[in-house]
Amino acid sequence: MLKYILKRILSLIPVLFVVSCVIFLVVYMIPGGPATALLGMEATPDQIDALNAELGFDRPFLVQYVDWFTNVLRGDWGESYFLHQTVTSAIAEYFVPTLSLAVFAQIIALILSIPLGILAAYKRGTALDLTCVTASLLGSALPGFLLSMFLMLFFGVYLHWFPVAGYAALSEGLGEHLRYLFLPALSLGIVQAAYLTRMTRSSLLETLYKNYIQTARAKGLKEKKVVMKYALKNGAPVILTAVGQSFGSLITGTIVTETLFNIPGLGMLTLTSINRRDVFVIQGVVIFVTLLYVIVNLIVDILYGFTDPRLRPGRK
Amino acid sequence: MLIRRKSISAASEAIFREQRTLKKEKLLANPALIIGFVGFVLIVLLAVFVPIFNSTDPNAMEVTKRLQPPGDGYLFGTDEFGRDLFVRVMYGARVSLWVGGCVAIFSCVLGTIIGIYASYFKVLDQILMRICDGLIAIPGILLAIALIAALGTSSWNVILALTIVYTPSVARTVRVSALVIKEQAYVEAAKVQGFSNFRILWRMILPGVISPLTVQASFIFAQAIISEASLSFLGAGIPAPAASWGNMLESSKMVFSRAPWTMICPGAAVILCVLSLNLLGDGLRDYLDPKVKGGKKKA
Amino acid sequence: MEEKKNETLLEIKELKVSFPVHKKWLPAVDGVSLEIHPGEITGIVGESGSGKSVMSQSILRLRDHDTAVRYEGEILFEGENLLQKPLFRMRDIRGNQISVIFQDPLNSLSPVHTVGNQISEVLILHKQLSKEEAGKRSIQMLKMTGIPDPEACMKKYPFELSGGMQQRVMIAMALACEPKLLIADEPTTALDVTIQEQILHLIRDLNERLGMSVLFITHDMGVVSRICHSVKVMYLGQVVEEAQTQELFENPCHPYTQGLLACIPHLRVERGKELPVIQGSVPSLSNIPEGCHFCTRCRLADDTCRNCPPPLVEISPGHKVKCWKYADGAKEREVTAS
Amino acid sequence: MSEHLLEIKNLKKTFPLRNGGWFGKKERMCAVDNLSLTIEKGETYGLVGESGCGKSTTGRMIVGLTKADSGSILYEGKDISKMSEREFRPLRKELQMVFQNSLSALNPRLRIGEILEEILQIHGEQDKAKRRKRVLEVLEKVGLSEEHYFRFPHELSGGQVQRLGIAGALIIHPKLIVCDEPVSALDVSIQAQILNMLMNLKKELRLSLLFISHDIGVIRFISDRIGVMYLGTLVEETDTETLFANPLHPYTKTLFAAIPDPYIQGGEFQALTGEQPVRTEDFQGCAFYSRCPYAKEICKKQAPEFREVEPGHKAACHCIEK
Amino acid sequence: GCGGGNSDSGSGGSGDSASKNKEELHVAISANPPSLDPQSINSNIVGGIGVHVYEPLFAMNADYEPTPVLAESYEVSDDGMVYTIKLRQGVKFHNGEEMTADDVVASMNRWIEVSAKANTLIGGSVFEKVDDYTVNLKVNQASSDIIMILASPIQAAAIYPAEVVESATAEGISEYIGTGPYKVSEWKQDQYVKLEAYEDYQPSEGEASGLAGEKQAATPTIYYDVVTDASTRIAGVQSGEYDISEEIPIDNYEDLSSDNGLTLKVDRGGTLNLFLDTTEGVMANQTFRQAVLAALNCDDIMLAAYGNPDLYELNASWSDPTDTQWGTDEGSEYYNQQDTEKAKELLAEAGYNNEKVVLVTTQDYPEMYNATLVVQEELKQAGINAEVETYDFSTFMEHRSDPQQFDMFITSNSYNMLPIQLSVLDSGWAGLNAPEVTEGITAIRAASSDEEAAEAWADLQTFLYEYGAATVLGHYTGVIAMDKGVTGYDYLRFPIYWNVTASE
Ligand SMILES: Nc1ncnc2c1ncn2[C@@H]1O[C@H](COP(=O)(O)OP(=O)(O)OP(=O)(O)O)[C@@H](O)[C@H]1O
Ligand SMILES: Nc1ncnc2c1ncn2[C@@H]1O[C@H](COP(=O)(O)OP(=O)(O)OP(=O)(O)O)[C@@H](O)[C@H]1O
Ligand SMILES: [Mg+2]
Ligand SMILES: [Mg+2]
Repeated sequence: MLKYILKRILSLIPVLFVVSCVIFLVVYMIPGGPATALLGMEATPDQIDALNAELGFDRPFLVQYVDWFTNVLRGDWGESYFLHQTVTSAIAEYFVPTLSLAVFAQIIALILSIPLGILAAYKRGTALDLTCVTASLLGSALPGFLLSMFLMLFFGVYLHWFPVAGYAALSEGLGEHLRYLFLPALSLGIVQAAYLTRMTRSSLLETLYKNYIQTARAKGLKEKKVVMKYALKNGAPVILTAVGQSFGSLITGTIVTETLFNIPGLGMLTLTSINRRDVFVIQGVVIFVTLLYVIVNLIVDILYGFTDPRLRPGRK
Repeated sequence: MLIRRKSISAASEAIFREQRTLKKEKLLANPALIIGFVGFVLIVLLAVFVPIFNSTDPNAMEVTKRLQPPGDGYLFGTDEFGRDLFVRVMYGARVSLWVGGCVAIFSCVLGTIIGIYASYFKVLDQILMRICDGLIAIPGILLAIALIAALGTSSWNVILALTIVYTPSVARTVRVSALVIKEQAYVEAAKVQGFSNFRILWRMILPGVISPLTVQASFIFAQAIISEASLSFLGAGIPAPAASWGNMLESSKMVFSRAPWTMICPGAAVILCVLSLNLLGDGLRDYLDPKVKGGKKKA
Repeated sequence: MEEKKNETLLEIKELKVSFPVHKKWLPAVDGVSLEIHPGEITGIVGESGSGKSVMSQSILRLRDHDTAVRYEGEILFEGENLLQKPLFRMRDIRGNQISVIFQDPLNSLSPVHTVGNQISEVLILHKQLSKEEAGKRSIQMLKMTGIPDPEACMKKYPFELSGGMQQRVMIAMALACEPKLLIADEPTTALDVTIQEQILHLIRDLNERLGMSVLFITHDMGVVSRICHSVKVMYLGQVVEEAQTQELFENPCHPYTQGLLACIPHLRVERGKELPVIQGSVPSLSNIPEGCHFCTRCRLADDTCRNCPPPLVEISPGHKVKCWKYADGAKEREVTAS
Repeated sequence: MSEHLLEIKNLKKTFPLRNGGWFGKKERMCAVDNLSLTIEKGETYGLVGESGCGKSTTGRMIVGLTKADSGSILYEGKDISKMSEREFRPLRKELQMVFQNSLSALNPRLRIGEILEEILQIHGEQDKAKRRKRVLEVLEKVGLSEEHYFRFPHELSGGQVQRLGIAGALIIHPKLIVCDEPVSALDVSIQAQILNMLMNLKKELRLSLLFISHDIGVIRFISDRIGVMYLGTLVEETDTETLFANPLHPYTKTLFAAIPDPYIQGGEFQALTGEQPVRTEDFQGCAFYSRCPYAKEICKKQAPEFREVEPGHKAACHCIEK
Repeated sequence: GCGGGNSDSGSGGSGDSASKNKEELHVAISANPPSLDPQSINSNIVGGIGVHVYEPLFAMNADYEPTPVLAESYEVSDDGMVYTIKLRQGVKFHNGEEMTADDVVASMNRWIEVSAKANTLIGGSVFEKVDDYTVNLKVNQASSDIIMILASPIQAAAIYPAEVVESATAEGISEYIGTGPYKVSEWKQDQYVKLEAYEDYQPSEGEASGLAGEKQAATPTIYYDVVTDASTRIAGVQSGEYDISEEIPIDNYEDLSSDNGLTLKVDRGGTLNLFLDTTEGVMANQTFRQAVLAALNCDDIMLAAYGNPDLYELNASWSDPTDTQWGTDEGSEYYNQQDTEKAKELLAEAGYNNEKVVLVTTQDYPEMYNATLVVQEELKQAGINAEVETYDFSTFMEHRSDPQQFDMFITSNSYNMLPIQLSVLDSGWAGLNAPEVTEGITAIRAASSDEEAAEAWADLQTFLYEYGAATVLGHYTGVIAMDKGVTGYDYLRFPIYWNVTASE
C-alpha cells in the first residue's frame, strides 16, 4: 500500500516536468508580458518593452525555462511581480480560502445530491424522479454567474442574511468564516450537486436491479438499508469518481465564483496571474493544482478499494 | 440486424416481424426519447431555418432602441445595442450547438478512448491517467489565450481548449465504469472465445459505460455552451458581433436587472436545449438497455 | 408429525403470477396450489422455466419492488394472506420466518461486502444480537455448512470464494435465523456430493430439531429422494403431479414425470449409451397450448389434451396427477393398451 | 504417448490468503499445487472433487484466464501457460470453455443471435447468411429454438442460459472444451439432452473434454477417465470403470458413499469429520490427513506420492499397498 | 499627534457626534492596484489611493490652480530655467522621519525619469539640493507650464523618503511611505488596501480645495476593497457591505438612482477615443481615414457604450470642454458626421477595395468593447470591411502597440491637465508620427501667453481631425455610488475621501 502511494507520487515527477514545460511555453507564447499589467492602460509600448526587458522576458524561451527550473531545484519557485511575495507563500495564502470554499461547497453538494440522486433512482419513472432530474438539469444548464448573482441579490441585498461578498479568514472565527463563504459555497455546491445527482442516479439505476439487492430484501432489511448499504455501496465507484472530479473541479472551477464573491483564492489568483502574465505564479499554481488533483485522485483510488475490494490497488 | 429471408424459416420470419414491431413499440413507449428527440430536432431546425427565412440581420444595430422589452416588433426584445434578440437567439443556436456539440463529442470520444484503454491495460493506466491529472490542472483560460496566439481567432480555439479541459474527466469516469465491467464474467468468456482486446473493449466494455457517458456528455454540452462565452471574452471564440447563447448571457450580466429578457431568452434556449438533449440521452439509454421494457426495468 | 399436519404453515391457493410482456400479462405461475405443513420438506422439481423460482419468490413478494407483476390467488402464511399485506410489513417475515436460498449465489451476494457482514446482518436485524454475538453465530453457521477456516472466510469477499463456497455462504445466511420456512432454490447445484450431503444433513437436522419446513427446489432427483417428504412436479407454471417421495419414484404417473425420471444418469445407467430424453422443448410463455401444457411434447397427447385443460386427479391418497390419462376409465384403458 | 492433446505438468497456482491488512505481509494459499494430468485426443477427462479444491482454477489456467505460477500446460506440445495473449489467440478456436454460471458469461446487452454470430465472425466467418444458418443450427442442437435468436440472455431461464453457454463453445468446433459444471444448473431432461449431445459431438468430432462436475452420475456417464481432486491436487486417477469398481483413495470412497440416488435408498452416509486445512505454500503432509479415517503418523509429515498403484490407476495415499 | 487628534475631533464635529460615525470606511474599487507607486504608474486606482497617502510639492486645487502642498513657495529665475522651491518644515513621513531636501531631490529626479507624463515634457530637468529645506529645479526648456506639470495629479510627483527611492526596482517602490493624511497600514493582495489616519500628519494651510488645502482624515480607517466584478460592487453598496462603490457601470445608473438608500455621484472622467493607424496599408490613406470619420455616429456609439444620454457629452474637444483654457471644439466639422453617403464617396475616392480593416478591443473594458461593436457596424454600413478582434487585456495592449496588428482601436483616456500630455500625441501610442505634431507641441510650450497657447492647441486639435489620426467619440463620466450617510466627498481627477464620514 505504502509502496503503491509512493509509486503514484513518483510517477508524478515526469508529469510535473512536462506540465511545467508546457505551461512555461504557453505563457511564453502568449502576447503581452507582466509589464503591460504593471504599467497600466496608458503605458506606451516603449515603456512596456523596457520593463519587460528589465524583468528578463526578452530572453529566449529555453534560457528562461532553464533559469526557472534550476531555481526550482534549489527550492526557489520565484517571486510574483505583483504580490511582492514568493510564489510558495502566495499559493499557501491563496489556497486556504479555496480549500475552505471547496470543502464547504462539496459538503453542500453532497447533502443535496446524494439523497436526491438516490430518491430519483429509487422512484424511477415517477414524477419525483422527473422533478429531481429536471432540477439537476436546470442546475447544470444555468450559468454559474447567474446563479451566483441571483443568490447574492436575494440573500445579500434583499434579505440581508449573508454578506454579499468578501472573505473572512478562519482567524476571525468559524461563524464569520462560514457566513462569508456560504453564498459562494452554495452557488458552487448547487452546480456540483446537479452533476452529482445525475451520476448518483445513473449509477444506482445499474445496481438497484442486481440479484444481491433481492437477497438483501429477502433478509427483511428495510428498503432504506437495502438502498443505502447495498445499492449505494455497489454503485460507489462511479459516484466516488464523480465526487473526486467535482472536488477537483471545485479547486480550478472557482475562478468565476471567487471573482464574483471577491474571495482571494486560487481561482482568483489564477485569473489575475494570467491576466498579469505573472508567469512564476501561473507556473506555481498549475503545478500545485496538478499535485492536488493527483492527491485527490489518489484518495479516490484508495477509496475505491474501500468500497469495492475488487478495485483495490495492487490486486493481482 | 437484418435477416436474409431465404436463410430462415417462416416461423423465424414471423418472429422477426414481431421483433420489429416490438422495437417500434418500445420506441413509442419511451416518452423521454420522443420528447427529447422532437425538442432537439426542433431547436436544430429553428437554428438552421430561421436564419434562412428571416431577413433581419442579427448584427443590425439600432442603438436608440436598445433594451426594448419583448413585443412591439421584437419578439424577444432587444439587447444593449438594440439588436433583435429573437434573431440573435436563433443565430446563436448555430454557434452554440456547434461548439457544445463538438466539445461534447470530441471530449467524450477522446475521453472514452483514453478511459477504456486505461482501464484495460495496467501500464497505459499509469501513463494516461497521470497525463490527465496534468491536463486537468491547466486552466482553460490560459489554453484559450495561447491558442489564439497560435491559431488566431476561430471557434476551433474554444472547441480545442474546452475539449482539452473536459477530456480528462470523461476519461476518469469511463475508466472506473470500465474497471467494474472488466471484472464481469462475460468479459472473461469473451477472452476465451478468442475476442481480441480491441473487440472486448469496444463491443463489451463500451456499451456498459454509455450510461454515465450520456450523463456526462449532456453536462459537458451545457457547460461548453456557457464556457464558450467566457473564452470568447478573451477572443478565443466566435469573432465579435456574431451571436452565441453564451456571449449573449455573458453580456446580459450587465443589464439584466434592467432588462431581464436579455438573460431569460438565451438562458431559456440553453436550458431547453440541454433538457431535450438529456431526455434524448436518457431515453436512448433506456431504449438500448435490453433490461428496460416500457419504462420499467426487469430484474 | 400427525398433529402438526392439521395446521398448515403455508398454503398457496390457485396462485397465478403474471408478468407484462409486450403489453400482455403472461402467467409464469398458472394456478398452483400447495400446502406446507410445519416440519415438512416439500420438493419441487421440474423443467427449467417452469416457474419454480417465480413461485418461490412470490411467497416473499420479492419481485414487487422493481418489476411490474400481478398476483392472483392467495398465499396464506400462518393464516395470513401475504398478498394483501403491505409491502413494508413483509420485512418482519422475510429473513426471519421465511428465508430464501437463491439459485444463483454468484450474483446473489453483494460483491462489496464481506461474507461475515452479510451473514451477521440478518442476525443483528432479527435476533437483536450484538455484533460480536452475531459474528460468533455466523462463524458457527459457516462451520456447519462445512466451510474450512470459517473465521478467515468471514473476512473474505464473495469473489474470493469458489462457487460452492458462495453457495454455502448463502445457505448459512438463510439458516442463520432458524426460520419457520426455508425456501431453498437449488441450494446444492454448485456443491460436490460430500458437501451436498453435509448440507442436506444440516437442513434435515434443523427440520427435525426445530420443525423447520422447507420448500426444496431442485433438479436433482437424488437429492429429492434423500430429503423430501413429498414432491411436486411442475411444468410450465403448473403442478402436474404431486405425491409422497417414495410413491413418486416408485409409481410416476404423469408422462412428464416418467420422462424426467428416465433421463437421470444414475449409476446404473449404461455408459456410452444415449440417455433417454423428453422430446421437444418447453414452449414459451407466449404460446402455451390451450389444453394440457405438456401436450406439445407428450407422446400420448390427443385432441382432448390439446384443447381442454386436464383436471387434477387423485389416484391414490396424496398422489395427484394433472392428466387426462387418469381422468376417466376409458382413457386409462387406452393408455395401458398402447 | 507423445501425442497428448493436453499435458499438464506440476501446475501450481497461489492466491493471497488474507485480504485484510493494508500494509501487512501476505500469506498465500495454493489453490492448485503440483497438479499433473494428460488429456488425449477424443478423450473426456472428468474432474471431481470437493468444492473449492481448485477445479475451476485448473480449468481457467488451461484456457489462459488465470496465469499459472509455475508448471507447464502443453497443448499439442506447445506450452500455452507462458504464452502472451497475442500468441494464444490463434489457439482460442481450439480451446473453449463453458462456464459454471453462464448468465454472467453472456454479454447482457446483446441478443442471443448477435452473441453467437459475433463469435463466428471473429473466427473468420464473414458471410452473414452462413453465420445465421450456423447459429440457428447450433441453437437447435442445444435445444433452443429460432425464437431465442432475438432474446436477450436475461430473458431466458437458467437452463436455457446454460445451453446457450454450451452453444457458444460449440459453435466454432473446438478441439478441447473445458466444461466447468456445464450441467449442474440444468434440469434433468435438458441435462440428458446436453450429455447426449456432448457424447455425440465427442464421437463425431473427436472432441476432447475436460469435464468438471460434482454430479458423480454425470461424470461417470460422460468421462473416459476421471481424476479426483482434493485440496489443490489429484489424489486418484484412472479410467471410469476401474474407479467405480475399485476406488482406492479414502476420499474417493467417501465421495462415492455420498452419492444420492433415487433408487438406492438408505446407505447412511458418513459425514466427513475434522477440519479441512488451508493449503499454504509450506503445507506438509497429506492434504486429507485431518479427515482421513485411516490416517497414520507418516501422513502428517510427508505428502504421499501420486503413483501408479496398478497399471493405469494412480493414487496418492500412504495407506495403499501396491 | 495633535494634528491627528484635531482632525479626528473635527470629523466628529462635522458629523454631529463621534459615536454616530463609522470608524471604517469601505470603498469598493474595481481592481487590485498593480503597485502603490503613483509616480511610475498611470492608473486611476493607484492615483486614487496615492493622493491619500502621498503628497507632491504642488497640487491642483478645486479651480485647477497649482497650489503648494509640501512646498512653501517658489521663485523662478528670469530666464525661466531655474526654479527655487522652499519646502515646508516639520513635515513628517509615515515612518516618523522629517522630510528634507534630500528626499525631495531623490523623489523628484526619479519622477522625471519614470513618469511618462513628466519625462516627455520635462525629461532632462534635474532637481538639486540647496539646503535642507530648499531645492532647485533646473529645467531643460523654459516654459510657462512647469509648475502645472509638477502639480499634475496623473502620475503625480509624490514625495517619498530617499531610502524608498533608492531601494526601488524596475517594478516600483516596495515601501509605501508618504506624508499624506493616511498611511498604508496593510495591503492584502487582491483583497484590500487598508489606510489608517496618520497621527503626525501636518496639513498644509488653507481651506480644503481639490487636492490641496487642509486634509482631515475624518474617518480613522479606509478600506479599499478590491471588488473586480461590477455587479458585486453594486450589490455590495446596496446591501451596506461597502459605503462607497467606484466605477458603477452606467447601465445600472437608472436602477440605482431609484434606490433611496444611495447617493450617486457623477464626475467627469475623460474622453472615449478612436485611434486610427496612420501608417499601414489602406489606413495610410488620409482620404480613407476621413471616410472612417465621416461614417461615425457618435450618438449611437456613446449611447451603446454608456447607456444613458445624461451621462455623456458629445463634444469634439480633446480636453475637458469646461476647461476654459484648453477646451475647444475646433475641428468639430470632422466630428460626429453621421454621413454614410459622404463616407462612401470618400471610400471611392480613396480607391478602397474592400480590404479588411481590423478593430482590436478587449472585453475587460465593456464600454470600449461596446463602442467598438457599434463602430464596426457603422463602418460596415458605409461599406468598409471592418472586423473586430477581441483579446484579453494584455494581448490587446500588445496588438494595440503595433500598427501592423491593428487598424483602429478605441480606448478611454482620462483627462489630462495639459493637452500636450495627451496619448494621441505620443508617437509610441498609436504610431502617429507627423512633423505637425512636434511643431504643434513646441508652439504650445513656447507660447508666451495663455491665449497664444490655447490657439496653438486649437490648431493642433484641428490637425488631428483633418489628418484623421484619431477622433474623440465623446466625453464620459464616472459614476460612484455611495450610501446616503456618506458626507464630505469630493472629486478632483480622483475621488477624495479624506474629509468623508459615513454615519452608522
Ligand atoms: N420479470 C419477468 N418478465 C417476464 N417473464 C419472466 C419474468 N421473470 C420470469 N419470467 C419467466 O417466467 C418463467 C419462469 O421462470 P423461473 O425462473 O421461475 O423458472 P425456473 O423454474 O426457476 O427455471 P430454472 O430451473 O431454470 O431456474 C420463465 O419462462 C421466465 O422467462
Ligand atoms: N481470485 C481469487 N482470489 C483468491 N482466492 C481465490 C480466487 N479464485 C479462487 N480462489 C480460491 O481458490 C480455491 C479454488 O477455487 P476454485 O474456484 O478453483 O474451486 P472449485 O474447485 O472450482 O470449487 P467449486 O466446485 O465450488 O466451484 C478456493 O479456495 C478459492 O477460495
Ligand atoms: Mg429457477
Ligand atoms: Mg468451480
